[in-house]
Amino acid sequence: MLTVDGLSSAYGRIEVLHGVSLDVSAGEIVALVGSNGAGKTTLLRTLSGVQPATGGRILFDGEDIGRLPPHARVVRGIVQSPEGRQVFGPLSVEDNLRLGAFRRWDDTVKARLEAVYAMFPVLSERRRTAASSLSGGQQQMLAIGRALMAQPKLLLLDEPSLGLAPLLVDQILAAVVDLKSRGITVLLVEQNASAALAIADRGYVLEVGHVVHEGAGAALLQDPKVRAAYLGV
Amino acid sequence: MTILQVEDLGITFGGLRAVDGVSFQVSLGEVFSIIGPNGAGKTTLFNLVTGIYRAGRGRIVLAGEDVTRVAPHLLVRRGMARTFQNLQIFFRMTALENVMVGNHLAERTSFLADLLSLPSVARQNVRTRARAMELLERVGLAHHADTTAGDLPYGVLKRLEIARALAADPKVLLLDEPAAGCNAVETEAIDRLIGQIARDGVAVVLIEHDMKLVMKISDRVLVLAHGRRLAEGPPRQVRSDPAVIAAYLGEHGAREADRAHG
Amino acid sequence: ADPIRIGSVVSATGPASFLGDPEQKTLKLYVEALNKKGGLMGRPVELVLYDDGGDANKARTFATRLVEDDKVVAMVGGTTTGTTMAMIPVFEDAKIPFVSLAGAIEIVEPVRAFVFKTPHTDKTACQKIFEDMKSRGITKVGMISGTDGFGKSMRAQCMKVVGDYGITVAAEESYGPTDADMTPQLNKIKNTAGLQAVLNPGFGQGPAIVTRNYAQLGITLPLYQSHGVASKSFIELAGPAAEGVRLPAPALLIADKLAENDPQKKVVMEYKKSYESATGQPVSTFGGYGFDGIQILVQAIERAKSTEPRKIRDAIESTKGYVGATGLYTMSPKDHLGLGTESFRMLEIKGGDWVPTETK
Amino acid sequence: MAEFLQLVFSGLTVGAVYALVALGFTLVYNASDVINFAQGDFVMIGGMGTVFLMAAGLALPVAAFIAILAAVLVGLLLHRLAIEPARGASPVSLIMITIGASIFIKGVAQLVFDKQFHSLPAFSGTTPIAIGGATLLPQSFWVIGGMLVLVLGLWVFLERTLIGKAVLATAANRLAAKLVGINVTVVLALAFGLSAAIGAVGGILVTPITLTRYDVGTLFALKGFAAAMVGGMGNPIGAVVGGLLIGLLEAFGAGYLSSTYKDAVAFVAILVVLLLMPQGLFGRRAVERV
Amino acid sequence: MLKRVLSSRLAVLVLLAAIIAVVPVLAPSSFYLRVAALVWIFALAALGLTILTGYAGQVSLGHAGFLGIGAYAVAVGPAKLGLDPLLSLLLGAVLCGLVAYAVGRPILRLKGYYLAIATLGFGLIVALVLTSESAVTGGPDGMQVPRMVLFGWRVSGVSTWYWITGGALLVGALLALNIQASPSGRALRALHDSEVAAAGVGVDVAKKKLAAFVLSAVFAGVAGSLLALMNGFITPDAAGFMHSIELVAMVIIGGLGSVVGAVVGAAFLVVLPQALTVLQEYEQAVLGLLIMVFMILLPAGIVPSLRRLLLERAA
Ligand SMILES: Nc1ncnc2c1ncn2[C@@H]1O[C@H](COP(=O)(O)OP(=O)(O)OP(=O)(O)O)[C@@H](O)[C@H]1O
Ligand SMILES: Nc1ncnc2c1ncn2[C@@H]1O[C@H](COP(=O)(O)OP(=O)(O)OP(=O)(O)O)[C@@H](O)[C@H]1O
Ligand SMILES: [Mg+2]
Ligand SMILES: [Mg+2]
Repeated sequence: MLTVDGLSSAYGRIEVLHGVSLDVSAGEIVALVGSNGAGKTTLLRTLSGVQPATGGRILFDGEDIGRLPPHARVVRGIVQSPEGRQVFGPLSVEDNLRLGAFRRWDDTVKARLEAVYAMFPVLSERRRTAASSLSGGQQQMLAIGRALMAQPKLLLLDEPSLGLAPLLVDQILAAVVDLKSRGITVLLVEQNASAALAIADRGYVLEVGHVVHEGAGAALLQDPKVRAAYLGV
Repeated sequence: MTILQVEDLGITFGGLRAVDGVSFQVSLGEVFSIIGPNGAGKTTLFNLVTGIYRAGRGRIVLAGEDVTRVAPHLLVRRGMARTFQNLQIFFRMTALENVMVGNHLAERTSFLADLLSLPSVARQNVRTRARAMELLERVGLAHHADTTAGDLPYGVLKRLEIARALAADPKVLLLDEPAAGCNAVETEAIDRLIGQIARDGVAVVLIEHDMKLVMKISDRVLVLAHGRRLAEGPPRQVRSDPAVIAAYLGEHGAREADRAHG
Repeated sequence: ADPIRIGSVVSATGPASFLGDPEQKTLKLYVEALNKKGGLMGRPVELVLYDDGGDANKARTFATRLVEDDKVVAMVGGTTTGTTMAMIPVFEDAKIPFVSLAGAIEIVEPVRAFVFKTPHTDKTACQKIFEDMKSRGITKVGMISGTDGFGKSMRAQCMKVVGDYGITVAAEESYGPTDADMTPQLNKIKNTAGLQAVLNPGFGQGPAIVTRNYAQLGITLPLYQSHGVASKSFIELAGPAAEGVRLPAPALLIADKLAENDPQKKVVMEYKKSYESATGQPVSTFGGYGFDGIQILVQAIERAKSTEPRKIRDAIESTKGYVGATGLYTMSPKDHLGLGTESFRMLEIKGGDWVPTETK
Repeated sequence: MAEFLQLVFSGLTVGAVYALVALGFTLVYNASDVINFAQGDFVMIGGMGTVFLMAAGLALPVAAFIAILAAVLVGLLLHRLAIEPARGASPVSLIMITIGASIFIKGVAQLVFDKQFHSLPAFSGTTPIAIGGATLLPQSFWVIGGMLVLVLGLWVFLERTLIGKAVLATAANRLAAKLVGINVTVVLALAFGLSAAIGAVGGILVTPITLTRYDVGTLFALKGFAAAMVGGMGNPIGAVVGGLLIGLLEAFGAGYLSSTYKDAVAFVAILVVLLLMPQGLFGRRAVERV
Repeated sequence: MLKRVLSSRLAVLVLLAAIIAVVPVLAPSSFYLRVAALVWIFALAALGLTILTGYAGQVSLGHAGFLGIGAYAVAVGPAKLGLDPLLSLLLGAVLCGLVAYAVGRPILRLKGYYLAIATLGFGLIVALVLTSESAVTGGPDGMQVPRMVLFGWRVSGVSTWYWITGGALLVGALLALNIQASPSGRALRALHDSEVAAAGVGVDVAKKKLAAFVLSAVFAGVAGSLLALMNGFITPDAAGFMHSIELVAMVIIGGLGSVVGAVVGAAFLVVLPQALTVLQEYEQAVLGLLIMVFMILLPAGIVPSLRRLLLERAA
């Protein structure tokens, strides 16, 4: 479904992705792990088109989308829940969610909205409040909910569990598995590598802008090098 | 020795009781953790204690003095420093400068002296720089010293905030989710750092959702839910509290927590 | 041959651009025509023209530039009193004659060796107006003036001379140069008992709005405007409300209506024709000031047969009986303006046009 | 009483003029957090354009319509040629660009038009309407009516339509706006185009009262900006309330205190309002969580 | 290495001093000296804004008001109160500081555009007072400024003022650079990014902002005094809104927060109109166009943008 081939990206003159290649097949959960500054966020930003690629190709469903503007990628089904939540602060919780459906405005919006509220009841309680006044974790829920409103084909999650209570982390991971069962493909960046790899079909390990390991989720979990570097055991 | 004492603190936002009568106290050298579901009021509690929000009720006593109405910048003077859940980095300054600003209190030169660049200013700059460099090394960011903070990745910025807070030489250090965005190995480094700080005699108040970290390092844990105290006690006791498991930890979280102490 | 360089700094843009713009156009047209006729003393004239945008500091810089860099032999310009005053020291120091196009009397009083001016002073305008009021038996008036340089200066001059005519100013208001509504002020004047007329020293769009608001409030007292609005566009802007408004203005405004034997007839008709055909816009008094300024200067150079600044200065000072668009000028070492009240005609707006109230 | 009423009428008329300009500011601000200093020049283009088109023989409605189109075109070009290429620049830099644009537009306007003041005929004559001993010109009703229609339209657009929300979202968080599929370039172009139209409509309505010239934009921008701020930047209702408030303050200042210092009276009052309500009367209270 | 040089205090001062020293050698006539002196004066005022807006991030759209206060201090002081011009200059600077203190205390609580409109209002009121109180200020047509006499020496002549203003600029630049590299400068730059965090490490945010505001007002006041003394004449539009905008424009075009940038920005806006006069009626349009083009191509301002390009080239 998604083929990334030799992707490079830079901030100014400093290149931070040096020819990253990876594949995501339809219906898979693929986890991406790596330490602070490895370039995970940069990779997702480049996939969404908010960060220019300086080299390489991005194929989505066989189409080269590397030059498309971000909104065109959303139309094709690539949706991201970004790092640092990035909610629309002054807008209400509900408006944030509606805007998530900006490119998928149809009869099912209401149902989708209710589904998000069902998943995160606290958002429903505070639907009229400005997003900026939510707690950190609540904003994280909102960012995920907003991404789901777009009916993604490929969902890019950048540290979705960041700042969430353990109970909710479990719930989010369960939800990811559930998305997969509904045919949605997920590319998951997580610091909680063991949890991410545990639910992932496959995983990639990124180190300073290079893919250094790849394999089945379970296999990576057992890999001693990965365990030492990222799982801390 | 009790350094920070909070009594019956409360605040409401348009009818929402974000913090609702919370009391606790912390001693020097202790790691005191605050956990609880998202929106429980943990960050708000920090904002109250550091004077960013004005408390609707209650009292805050720092080192024996009532500081309930004291302005934020004066609280530092009395030994309180913090980090922020929503990063408050000086994005246009370098990492080193960020930490140097943290040392502001110790800088005794006046605006006028600064303007005239009296010799004392140069001496002060040298001292501040050395101290900031030392702290950057301590949090493992020395190699980023001259990088503009805005260009650094999230996880690194979390540590930069700790270094900046430490530069103020606090007696009480409030950390809001310092391990967020860090992987297990990086979290261990933070774990060690906090341990060291506490051993240096600083009272550390920690908000964190990483149960392994909390359970391992805390002397006592306060659990908040809906702005109120749900439980308080040593980690061992809190993590097996059924109410805490139901409201916060969940089965998996409880297992994680167990493993940490395991 | 070497061109003769004449400098000019006017406010062709900015708040005073409706003064500076016609001045600039007039100067350019005049010099063009002059050169077509073979120039001055067989030499072409080069007009070095700068736009100060109404900013005194800029005007000062351009003045320095004219003197130091462009080496002009004389200068005609200075649209506003403020810019003129800022430039005076430059020309005084360099001993280069400067014919100003600005209104206030302090430009030539006390007399400065190298500074002249062509526009009427506001004092003369006040006198003309009060004369007219007196002849109509008016003794108690209201005044509403603009707070710009023109309005404030004229207001001050009027207050100085008003007593001479047995007239008292019983209500006084002012408005800012960019105000869009003067009904609050006019309403106060309306509510002052016993007024017989209202005077509005001011220039720009303010007087037009005053005139409209005056009609809106249904005030029926005679309204006097100043020579600051002496251009056709005032009538257009004020619309029907302008009917009956009186003001002192030079002959230029009623060029077609002048008697054939009027000494100014020929001059003003020629200027009017050439300006209007070249620019497509109606003449204004302000362009006329520029016309007189450059003309006096050129004639002085001709008389002096020299481009030596000092000699030009002396020649300007000896201007006698020059018939200009604004009036008849006779200068002297004591008078660097040389215009009398008689150069003003009292006009009234009737049927959308200027009409003289008196026949000479 | 009649005097009081006269001051109210004066204040409302002038205030409505300010409000019309302030409304123009809201859209661009809402989409980009930028104060478009060329906003006043859209007002000028509306007024001057109509004056010159009418002079060329067109009827008022036709001339007005073309003038509005011209302003929209200028707005779109400003976005396309100046704002869009500077994408990613900080708000101060963008504001500086709009200041440059404002100087440029004035510079071109004095060439295309002229440097004289001009007026438009009042839409429904100039016979004053007497109410309670005070008088009001029919054109004031046009200005106030136009302002009410525009504020209502703008409010509905921003509060009740998804596109309107997308405009707000673009300013709130450009990155997130892109990530939910908002074409921020189009949104910004829309904002510039619409605010140019609002400005031009305002200019056409007020010119019969205030007169116009190539450089009136500066003053309009100043007063409109003040009105928008005291009302609370970004809120159309606030823009209108702010405009009327300043208009009334000036009228009462001139009527009861000092006509010389009426602008100072108005500004001191604005300061007092802002010190009590730092986000203006209707501004969204920005909660910045830490 | 290059980076070190580009950001060292000494380098900046030496560069400025060199330029000030070289201009008279190259200037074909004293007109050029006058233009350069104007650049130094406006650069001095702009440096004040570099501290206030560039470092501390607080906008002022009313700084020409302080320029006006400084200018009228040296006009009114000697003419109406019989004070010594030099003393008047100092009193003017003190007055600017006091006014800034009084005005800044309440309004610096406002943020962003709200602060902008409040300062704009302040500037407008100053200009209004200067225009209206004709008895003291000569009204809209301005007033004569008595020549300065220093120890019996009558200060006049373009080249004299050139050196005086150049010297003043150097002192101003030195002070601005001093602040930048000091604890106070760091505090100012910190509160620019996050007031909460700055307060959180002990920065008295209100006090620091006020100090920056007062200092910047003094800079503008001294610049105003110099302008009035050099011109020998002053009108209230020195305090006008357009001049406030011009000062802000200098800082932004040159590069926010950069000392050299303030000088470059001042040069841009003082010299350009002189150069563009040949275009006559196209002058305004071209000026606007150039401002836009520069900001689009060098969005961080001339100096920082070029500096970055230089560093990247070197890297
Ligand atoms: N805006 C920026 N400008 C310059 N460099 C940047 C910028 N953002 C990120 N970088 C650099 O790019 C590299 C990769 O950063 P990125 O944010 O992609 O890392 P990450 O893997 O997501 O880290 P984290 O786990 O901390 O989120 C880092 O070295 C970082 O310093
Ligand atoms: N300034 C504010 N205005 C309105 N509501 C607020 C404000 N600050 C906090 N709240 C509300 O108070 C509640 C507590 O928020 P707080 O940020 O303290 O939660 P938290 O415990 O830190 O959560 P998290 O773990 O997600 O960070 C939340 O429901 C939040 O929406
Ligand atoms: Mg990341
Ligand atoms: Mg929190």
